[in-house]
Amino acid sequence: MNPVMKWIHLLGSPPYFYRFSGKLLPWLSVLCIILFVWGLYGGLVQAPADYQQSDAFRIIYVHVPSAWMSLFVYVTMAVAGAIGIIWHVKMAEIVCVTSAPIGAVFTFLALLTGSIWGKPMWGTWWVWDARLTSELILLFLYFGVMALYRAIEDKRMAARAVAILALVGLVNIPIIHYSVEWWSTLHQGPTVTKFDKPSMDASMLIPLLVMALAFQLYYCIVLLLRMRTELVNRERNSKWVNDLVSP
Amino acid sequence: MNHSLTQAFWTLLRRDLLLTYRNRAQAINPLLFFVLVIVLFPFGVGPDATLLKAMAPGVIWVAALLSALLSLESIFRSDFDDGFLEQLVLSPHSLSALVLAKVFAHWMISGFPLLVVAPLLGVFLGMQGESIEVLVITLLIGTPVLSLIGAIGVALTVGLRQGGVILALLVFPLYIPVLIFATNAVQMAESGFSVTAQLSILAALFLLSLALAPLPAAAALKMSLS
Amino acid sequence: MSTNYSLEFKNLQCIRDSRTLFSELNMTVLPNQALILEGDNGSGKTSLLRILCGIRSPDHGEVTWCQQPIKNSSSGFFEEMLYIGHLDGIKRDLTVEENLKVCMGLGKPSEIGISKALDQVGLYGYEDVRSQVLSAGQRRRVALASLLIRHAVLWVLDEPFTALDKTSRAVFENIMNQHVRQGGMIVVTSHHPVQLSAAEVITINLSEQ
Amino acid sequence: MKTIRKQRLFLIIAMVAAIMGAVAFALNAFNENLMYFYSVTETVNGKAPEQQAFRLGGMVVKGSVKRPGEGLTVFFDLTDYQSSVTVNYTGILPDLFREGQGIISTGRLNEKGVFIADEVLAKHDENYMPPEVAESLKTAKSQAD
Repeated sequence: MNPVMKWIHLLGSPPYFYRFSGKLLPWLSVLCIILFVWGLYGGLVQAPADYQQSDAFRIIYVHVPSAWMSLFVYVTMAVAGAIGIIWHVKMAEIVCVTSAPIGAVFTFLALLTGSIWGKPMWGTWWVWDARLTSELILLFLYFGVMALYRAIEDKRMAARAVAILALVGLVNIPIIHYSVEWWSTLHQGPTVTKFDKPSMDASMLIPLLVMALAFQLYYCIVLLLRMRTELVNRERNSKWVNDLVSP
Repeated sequence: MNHSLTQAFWTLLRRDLLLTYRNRAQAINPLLFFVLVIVLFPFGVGPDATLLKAMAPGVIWVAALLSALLSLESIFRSDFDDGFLEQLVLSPHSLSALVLAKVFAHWMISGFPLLVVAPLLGVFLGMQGESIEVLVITLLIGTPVLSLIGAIGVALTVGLRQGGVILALLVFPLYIPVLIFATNAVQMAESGFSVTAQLSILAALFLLSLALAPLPAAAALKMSLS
Repeated sequence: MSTNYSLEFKNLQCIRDSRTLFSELNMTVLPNQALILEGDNGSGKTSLLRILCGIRSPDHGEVTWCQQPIKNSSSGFFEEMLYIGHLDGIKRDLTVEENLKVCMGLGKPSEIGISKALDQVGLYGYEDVRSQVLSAGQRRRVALASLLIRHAVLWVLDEPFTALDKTSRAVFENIMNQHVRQGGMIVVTSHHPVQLSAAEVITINLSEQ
Repeated sequence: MKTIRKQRLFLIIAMVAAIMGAVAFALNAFNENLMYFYSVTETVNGKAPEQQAFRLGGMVVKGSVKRPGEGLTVFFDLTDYQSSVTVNYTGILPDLFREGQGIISTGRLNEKGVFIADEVLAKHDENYMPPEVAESLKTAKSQAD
């Protein structure tokens, strides 16, 4: 076995994972805070106001990263679920079930900031626009996953159920996205989009990318924390957890 | 073995239909529910004929979704309660194929009757000739998708006590594409447009769910039993 | 029946709600043998039985049929196994014959027809009776008849004697003996002592684990 | 054992066939000419429905915004650079609404061919830049023209 595979294998063992993530967390947190400060300062103070939307555009520094993360977390959840089902990897199962609430929060944040932005810019809190609608449905998919996990008492079974549901959802996301997009072409004539290709000035783009990275790290941190809790909870009768509690 | 799989398929289908026949009084409830939901709308929004006509496709389809949800549990619930599901899972045949038999039976019991009453309700809401035809076609292609996707949801929740509410949370988001294309087809037909595109997409959704939905449903059933 | 069938399990472990019910169970069951699982309530008899018939997967270890994992379709396990659990899967709204026909349709029918099987379990003439009017013991017998009408080497039975009186139990034991004598194998849990004179009986007591 | 494999093969072939059918239907749908929005030209040429509400997209013509009276009623012209139509709207306009801006409006045509809007939504583009950059871009563009 090559060293990388060996290490991945080792990470699958709960005590090792617990110790390793414990060491990793402070570093990740510091890095995450730095990125957040940098991104927020760059986005809210340094970046110039937009030529069209002036200062209101600054909400993208929260809105866009959370929208990206909402999808990223879902894909992570489904892929981890598939790995858990196919190869019976316990850690993957745990990644799958612990990701759902985090993804739901990102989705909710994206919807909330989007609607706060929508009111001054579009003139409405909510439009049944393709992106908004599919984001809303994504939120419901997350809720379904969370409700199912909570409802099944045997957590090992629950993890499998959640993985199946997440995979079904993954197949459905493009279909849902495509259908709402198609549905709301009613709303937006292509005549209006006589604009140049999406572009962004570097002074605005860099803080956005920094924020995206900060969000990504934030996800990793919360995921690790939740995984640790879940692990200790599941293995509360095992020796290593007992050693942990009473050294 | 091929022959015996077909035999198992028909045995199961026949059994579910026979059981429904013996319990006809209960089987008719989702249909009554469907009619009742639609009849409630004129009371709710007032007897404005143009408004009702504009709402008709959406109202009929949402009612179809609700009545499908109401009847979904019957796909696996009683078999789970009396242990027949174990026999099904342990049969030598492909569980996905057997699940398909049960889903087919469910559609014949709960989806097909909607096709019969929907034209009457369409007329009742002020729809006319061609759009009623399109409505029936969308129900014909769309309701099997409801049963197929629903089977996954029921298989996931059949072992739970408060499964019903969670079932709604699981399946409704997945029903949205069907709802969109079906109602849009009827609306377009009402305005006199061609509806080939919508019907094609509905057919694609039907074939896709026919091919794929039995797999997660079977996996979920095995999970629910363990 | 050929004699090269074998049900084997190695190193089985079952954890339920983070409680280890049993671990490191090993056994091989061959034709003409019967495995009887004993133990107190909650000792994991039913869990073990469900693992052995493939409903549940073990937390550790493996169950094999003819040296192949049972989940592997080429092992042919599910063609050769019949299971009757706590619940018998008999629909109250169907007649006895209709119920048995469904059982038959799900697998490979044996040479014994429905009426003959009903005769053997002492329910001759009950073909057209709705199952809802049957007593608990009679329903149990219908479940037993469903074993007879299908071809299988291995019977896995969970508490088959529940709700049975003495005579019914004798009928059951008789049929089980007959199955073993013909080269079949049986895995059974029971609170009551099981008289399987024809079989080489193996016992696992889970309470002593 | 062999029969099991045959059965499995049959099921897989059926599955693949169904998926291919689904793809064929989806492609068929893409090939259909879908008309669910109306450009200004189509509206002027009478292709838009007369009785029903529909969505109309276009650019607000510069210098066309008129506010008769004190109220919230506003008139403006919408164009797709080929023809134009007058829009009448009563209500609060979004911040981004300005001349030369792309908007989407829901409403219906009246007998005089005026579009009575129930809703006006401003569509912002996906460009983000500081005002100076926008200004310089504009000058560069006008010089190029």
